[in-house]
Amino acid sequence: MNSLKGFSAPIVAGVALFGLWEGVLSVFSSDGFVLPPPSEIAGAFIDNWDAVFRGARITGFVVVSGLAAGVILGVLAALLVTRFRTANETITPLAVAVNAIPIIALAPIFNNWFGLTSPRSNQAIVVALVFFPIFINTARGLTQVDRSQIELMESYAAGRARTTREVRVPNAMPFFFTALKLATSLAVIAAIVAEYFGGRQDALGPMITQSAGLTRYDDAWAAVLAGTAIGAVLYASVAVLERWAMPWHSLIRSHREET
Amino acid sequence: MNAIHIRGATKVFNPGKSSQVEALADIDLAVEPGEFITLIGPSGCGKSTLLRLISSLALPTTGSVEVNGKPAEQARLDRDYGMAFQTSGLFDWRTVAKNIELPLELMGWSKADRRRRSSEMLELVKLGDFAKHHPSELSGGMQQRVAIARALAFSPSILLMDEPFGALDEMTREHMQDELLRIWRDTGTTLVFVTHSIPEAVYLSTRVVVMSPRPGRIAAVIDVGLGDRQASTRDDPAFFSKVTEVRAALREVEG
Amino acid sequence: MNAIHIRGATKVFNPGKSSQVEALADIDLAVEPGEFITLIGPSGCGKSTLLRLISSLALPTTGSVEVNGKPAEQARLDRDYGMAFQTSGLFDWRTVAKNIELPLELMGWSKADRRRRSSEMLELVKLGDFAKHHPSELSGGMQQRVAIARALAFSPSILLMDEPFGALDEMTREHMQDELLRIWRDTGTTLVFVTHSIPEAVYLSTRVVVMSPRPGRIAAVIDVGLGDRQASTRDDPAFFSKVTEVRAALREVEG
Amino acid sequence: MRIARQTATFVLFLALLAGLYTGYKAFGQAIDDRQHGWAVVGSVLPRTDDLNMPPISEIFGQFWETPGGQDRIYIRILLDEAVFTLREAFAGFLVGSAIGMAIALALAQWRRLEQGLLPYVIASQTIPLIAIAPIIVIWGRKNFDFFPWEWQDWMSVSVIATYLTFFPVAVNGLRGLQSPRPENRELMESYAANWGQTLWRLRLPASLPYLFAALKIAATASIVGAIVGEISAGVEGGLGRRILREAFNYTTGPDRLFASVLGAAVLGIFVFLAVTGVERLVVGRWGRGAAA
Amino acid sequence: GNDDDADVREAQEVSLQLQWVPQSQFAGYFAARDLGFYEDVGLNVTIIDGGLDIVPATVLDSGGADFAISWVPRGLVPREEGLNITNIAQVFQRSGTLQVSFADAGIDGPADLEGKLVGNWGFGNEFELFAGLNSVGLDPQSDVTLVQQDFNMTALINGDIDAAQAMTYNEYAQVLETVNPDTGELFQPEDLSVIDWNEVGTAMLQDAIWADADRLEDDPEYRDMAVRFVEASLRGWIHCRDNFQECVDIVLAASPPFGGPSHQAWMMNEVNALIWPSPGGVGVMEQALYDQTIDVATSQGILQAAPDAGAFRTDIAEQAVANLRAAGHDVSGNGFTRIQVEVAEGGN
Ligand SMILES: Nc1ncnc2c1ncn2[C@@H]1O[C@H](COP(=O)(O)OP(=O)(O)OP(=O)(O)O)[C@@H](O)[C@H]1O
Ligand SMILES: Nc1ncnc2c1ncn2[C@@H]1O[C@H](COP(=O)(O)OP(=O)(O)OP(=O)(O)O)[C@@H](O)[C@H]1O
Ligand SMILES: [Mg+2]
Ligand SMILES: [Mg+2]
Repeated sequence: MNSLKGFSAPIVAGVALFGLWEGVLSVFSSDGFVLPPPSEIAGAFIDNWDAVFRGARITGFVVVSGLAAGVILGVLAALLVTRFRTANETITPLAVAVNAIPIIALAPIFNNWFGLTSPRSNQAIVVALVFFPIFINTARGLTQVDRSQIELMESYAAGRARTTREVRVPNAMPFFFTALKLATSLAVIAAIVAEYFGGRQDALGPMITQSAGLTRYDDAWAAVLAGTAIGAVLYASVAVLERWAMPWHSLIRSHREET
Repeated sequence: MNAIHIRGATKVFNPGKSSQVEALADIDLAVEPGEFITLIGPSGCGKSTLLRLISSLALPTTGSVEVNGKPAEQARLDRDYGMAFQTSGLFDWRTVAKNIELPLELMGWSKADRRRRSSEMLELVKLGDFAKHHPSELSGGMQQRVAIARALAFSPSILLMDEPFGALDEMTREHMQDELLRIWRDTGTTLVFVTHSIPEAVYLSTRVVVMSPRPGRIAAVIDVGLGDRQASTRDDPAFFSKVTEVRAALREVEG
Repeated sequence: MNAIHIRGATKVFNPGKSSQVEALADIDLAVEPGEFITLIGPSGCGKSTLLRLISSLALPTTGSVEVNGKPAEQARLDRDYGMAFQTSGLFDWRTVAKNIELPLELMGWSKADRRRRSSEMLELVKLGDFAKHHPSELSGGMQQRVAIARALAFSPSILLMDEPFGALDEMTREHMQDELLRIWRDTGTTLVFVTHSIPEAVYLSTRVVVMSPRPGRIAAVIDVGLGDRQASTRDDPAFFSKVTEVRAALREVEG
Repeated sequence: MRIARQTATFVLFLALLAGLYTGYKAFGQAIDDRQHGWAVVGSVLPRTDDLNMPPISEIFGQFWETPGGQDRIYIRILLDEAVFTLREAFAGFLVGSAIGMAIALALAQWRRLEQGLLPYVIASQTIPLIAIAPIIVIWGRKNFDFFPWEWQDWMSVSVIATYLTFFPVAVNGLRGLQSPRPENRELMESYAANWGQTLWRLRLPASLPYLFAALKIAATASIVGAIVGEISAGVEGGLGRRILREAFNYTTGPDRLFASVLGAAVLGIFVFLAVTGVERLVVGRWGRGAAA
Repeated sequence: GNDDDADVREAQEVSLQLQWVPQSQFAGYFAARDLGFYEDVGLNVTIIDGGLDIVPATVLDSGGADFAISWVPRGLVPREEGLNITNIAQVFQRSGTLQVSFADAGIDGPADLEGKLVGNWGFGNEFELFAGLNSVGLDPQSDVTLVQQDFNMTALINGDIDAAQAMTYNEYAQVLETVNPDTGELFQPEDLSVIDWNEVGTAMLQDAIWADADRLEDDPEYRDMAVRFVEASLRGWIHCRDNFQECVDIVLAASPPFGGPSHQAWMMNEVNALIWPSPGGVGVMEQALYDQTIDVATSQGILQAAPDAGAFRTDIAEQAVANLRAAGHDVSGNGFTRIQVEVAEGGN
């Protein structure tokens, strides 16, 4: 019952949203083929189910593995940066630089570096994109801590690692989860764009470009829908994980909101 | 060897800026092991700052602080201190019991020992029912009691407490005072305690240190010498005369 | 018409969960306009929660709260309240003066008026030198005084104060008490005040409401009737007898 | 003083990176040059031959070359193109941040809306740019005649940058707006402060740390958006098209792609530092007090 | 004198959407623009770059451009999807698509691709490959591994794929412009093995000029403009056939350099060879080649059915050719032969 409640709002909003989309297109249908109505996309989705599902599996693997690696690296870098000032002065601009390089530019380089057919090049692109928000947000959460809590740990002569674990990490959790939510969708974009540039042709990325290139927009949007579904599933998982990892957080609300 | 030895300590915040504040001036203080010292003085006179200097959470602008015969910094690293801050400083993400267990974890106590100690301490502060609650679900006084329990949970050689009983009602406060005295006697801890309550200062301590307003200086040190405290001590004329003496000293500095 | 009228109010936190807490039970209370009520009771008995119900920051689980003849919610929207919370709740990013000016900004005061009022209030709480400091640079008691100044800066018809003087030394506290009484008399504000100090409760209020431990109930309501307070009131035998009466009532509920 | 030291560390670090690159390249070529099926190099680690990792000297050497048919040296060309891209990105950044903040505000205000709409805001980001870029350009050329100025193609690129920018601002901004402690929120409620007042005096200031983290992400995202937008929309004159051309050309001139990618990276650092500077100005004193 | 003329007749604004970035593949249009051929017929032409995601058919249909350059299958599929566009001038008479591998891989014909990693770009560039595989009984989806190839030849040189897609005028030359790390010299044509779809018989028609079919029907002025546009464009192509170096220079000046002077020269030469000779007159659709394209497309399922008669029309091109012929131009180039272009490292 309770778990259902969390989903009712998105469903209502979804019905409204898609209804509006469908309705608007049925009235002003001049450009309808570029942005087809949801009903047509759903039709294409069902017609191409096999191909879409295979593509989603291939792309999904790149997304999830790249996301995991990027998150781990981002968190490690954030820890490093809060620990050593020189690390901050060097890693931060580097991370910024890597992040500012458009994936489209990284794609050919990575494809060459790791091999066109290896999933590693696409994973590397996902990692590069996911890393930054995780790093920036987590580093922020690790430093923006209550001074009295740090002092308490100092009074216990707790080591830096321990203070990090007991104070900084819990404090960074809300920041981290916010970034993780950002990262899930970035990972999907990154994987799909990376696939435009190389790799297996049955993944979602090529399906989108190829169909769009031939103006088969309903097929393209069916693949987009699959990518969106991957993103949505990941996002929902993160939301569940967040609630599980920060049970105290929902308590810190004002009394009125609680009622 | 003194438990705490402060020599010529001063503290200036934001030196050179327009917001410069001279918080402490010329502090000299020597505390014997096993003493119970209270600091009392007007709001903003530097009591919390002095506790910070002792625990080496802040460094004196000039002067030196020695604890257990070594620099304060070293004493901190040796885990000679237990502290209760003016604001409770509980961790939102830990339950009440886990908050109390935090220092014990750091000292490497076993899980079973920790569990036992935290429930003992919760009984002491009369919060047995709230072990599994999070701090944000407690009242102000209950949070303060958790912080006290955390400070008392292990037996540091020096215990620093900053207005720990401020948010407690009279009865709970008297109960906590007696428990604190019992623990102090049993463990031989050196205690430095900040309070605004003159009777509390007199009831608890061996010496009362009266501080003057900004910049904080030690205006008077009053030996209490009431011997073992009992329920009757609070009605003792000697007790009242000490209270009057401290009050007079305070009126003088604030005057 | 009553200034505050609470009928059969109860409050249960986390109902149905293992962490359920029955904070308040069966509260009935009527406060006349211009009264000065203090709430006193053991830690965790629901005093802060009761203030929250009055100000409609929390809704009663059952029962109703009327303020100035309208639902509490409406009174809040009409800005009938001024509040000082148990934790100071200052905004870190505003200077001390700007913190005090916050409610005045919201009420649409002109800049010059705000400036004048905030420096008046800073003088009142003896923090004239600290107008431009940020809260994190103040001592605990100084922060509390800023919060008091903020609550008193505009003249609400109902003032709710939750242990506002807890972190103040005796002299500052007495000064603040007298100032508060003066303001109360001058403005005719209805005051509900939480404290743990029995003498404070008696000195300040027209009626003392004594609450019992969880679930909080009103155990006794004691009319004080000491008339106009002067310096001598604190030494008045009538004052001491009232203190004794309240203490007895409290001992009984805590017993 | 501090700036000087930071610059020094950073330059030192760059030198270290270049050394690492060169060292790794030498190492890879020493163990095996151009034999496929390497154990580590070329599968887990990048390939090292000149086609895949051009020597640093050649990459930097490119900057001073004058490419055929041009009268400017390469670094000058990149600079001009970077300015072009920066304009698109900046417009996108401004509009995107505003939209992101507006979304955050709406979601913070209505919890229902947050539950209902946030998943779709997220979903909007998983729609690949490539699927929408041409639509935007075409619509821009054709349908935006209600627009007060004549619609330029670079504005379509800015729209794409906007699309990438609004999202981090919305998500982080939402979190920031929800961050004030309960006692502070209750204080504002007790004053019956209206929505705008609570926003301006409590929620916004409290959200600044989150917001600036988001703006840093958004600033660099706007550069990425502009570059991707140029590529997808076929807008000539900026770094995006430069990179695309150099990618087509990769086989015969790998060092130029690396050089142009470096250009994009420098542009990203520039906007990041710009936001950081603004942050220092805005957050100022109390911000330093809060951090440890 | 010219200025006065302009005052008399205001030039008509026309836009042309390319299928790709400016390069010698589009030299004729740039020449017509820069040498004033468009001006001569009263047009002021804006050339819009193509890009990765630009679908010329969509831009054309949505009014983003007046004319577009697109390969035939890449115009016919959108047409089948409901975009009413039509081919008004078939400029390229041959396909320029190759499947290139290293000679030592032993891939000499489509049959040898079985079980290999086969690169292609998609976007409709793969149709000839699929048809070629089919012609020897191979299923593109299961008998080879299809790999999304980047728009350069590095993957082939790196050995990531066994056979790469290449245009005669572009990527093929890129390989020849690259140093072979094994020898230290440039790669030589002998190092490579090439499958030419023209020879296999699965070639499809490529660059053509497309127009909006509805507008052609309804708007006589647009049709008139189309004739003039095609005429001036074809005149540009004729000029590039006869003034090779001048056109290379025009392309190099038209936009930032792409591939350097020798690369563009190579491309100009190869592109000329795709156009010339045009026995039936340049730009006029040859029915046999069209039929082969449709054959391949329908047998591959690229098109559901053969397009209707409106998919292309020759009247406009014929009229343009007649005008050109009347003005004394050689419109079939029967005597055309390629020249020898020197390959330089990096295309410089
Ligand atoms: N947000 C909450 N969630 C759950 N329980 C709560 C919450 N707030 C208060 N309580 C519970 O309600 C009871 C009354 O709390 P309240 O803060 O009103 O006490 P109080 O009388 O103000 O105590 P104190 O004098 O210590 O401030 C306590 O037992 C507390 O644990
Ligand atoms: N971080 C700081 N920056 C600047 N000034 C500070 C800082 N901390 C304390 N001060 C100043 O030092 C003085 C002493 O502060 P301290 O907290 O020690 O007072 P206190 O005696 O503990 O007062 P209280 O009884 O109100 O807690 C005050 O004037 C205060 O403004
Ligand atoms: Mg203090
Ligand atoms: Mg309370």
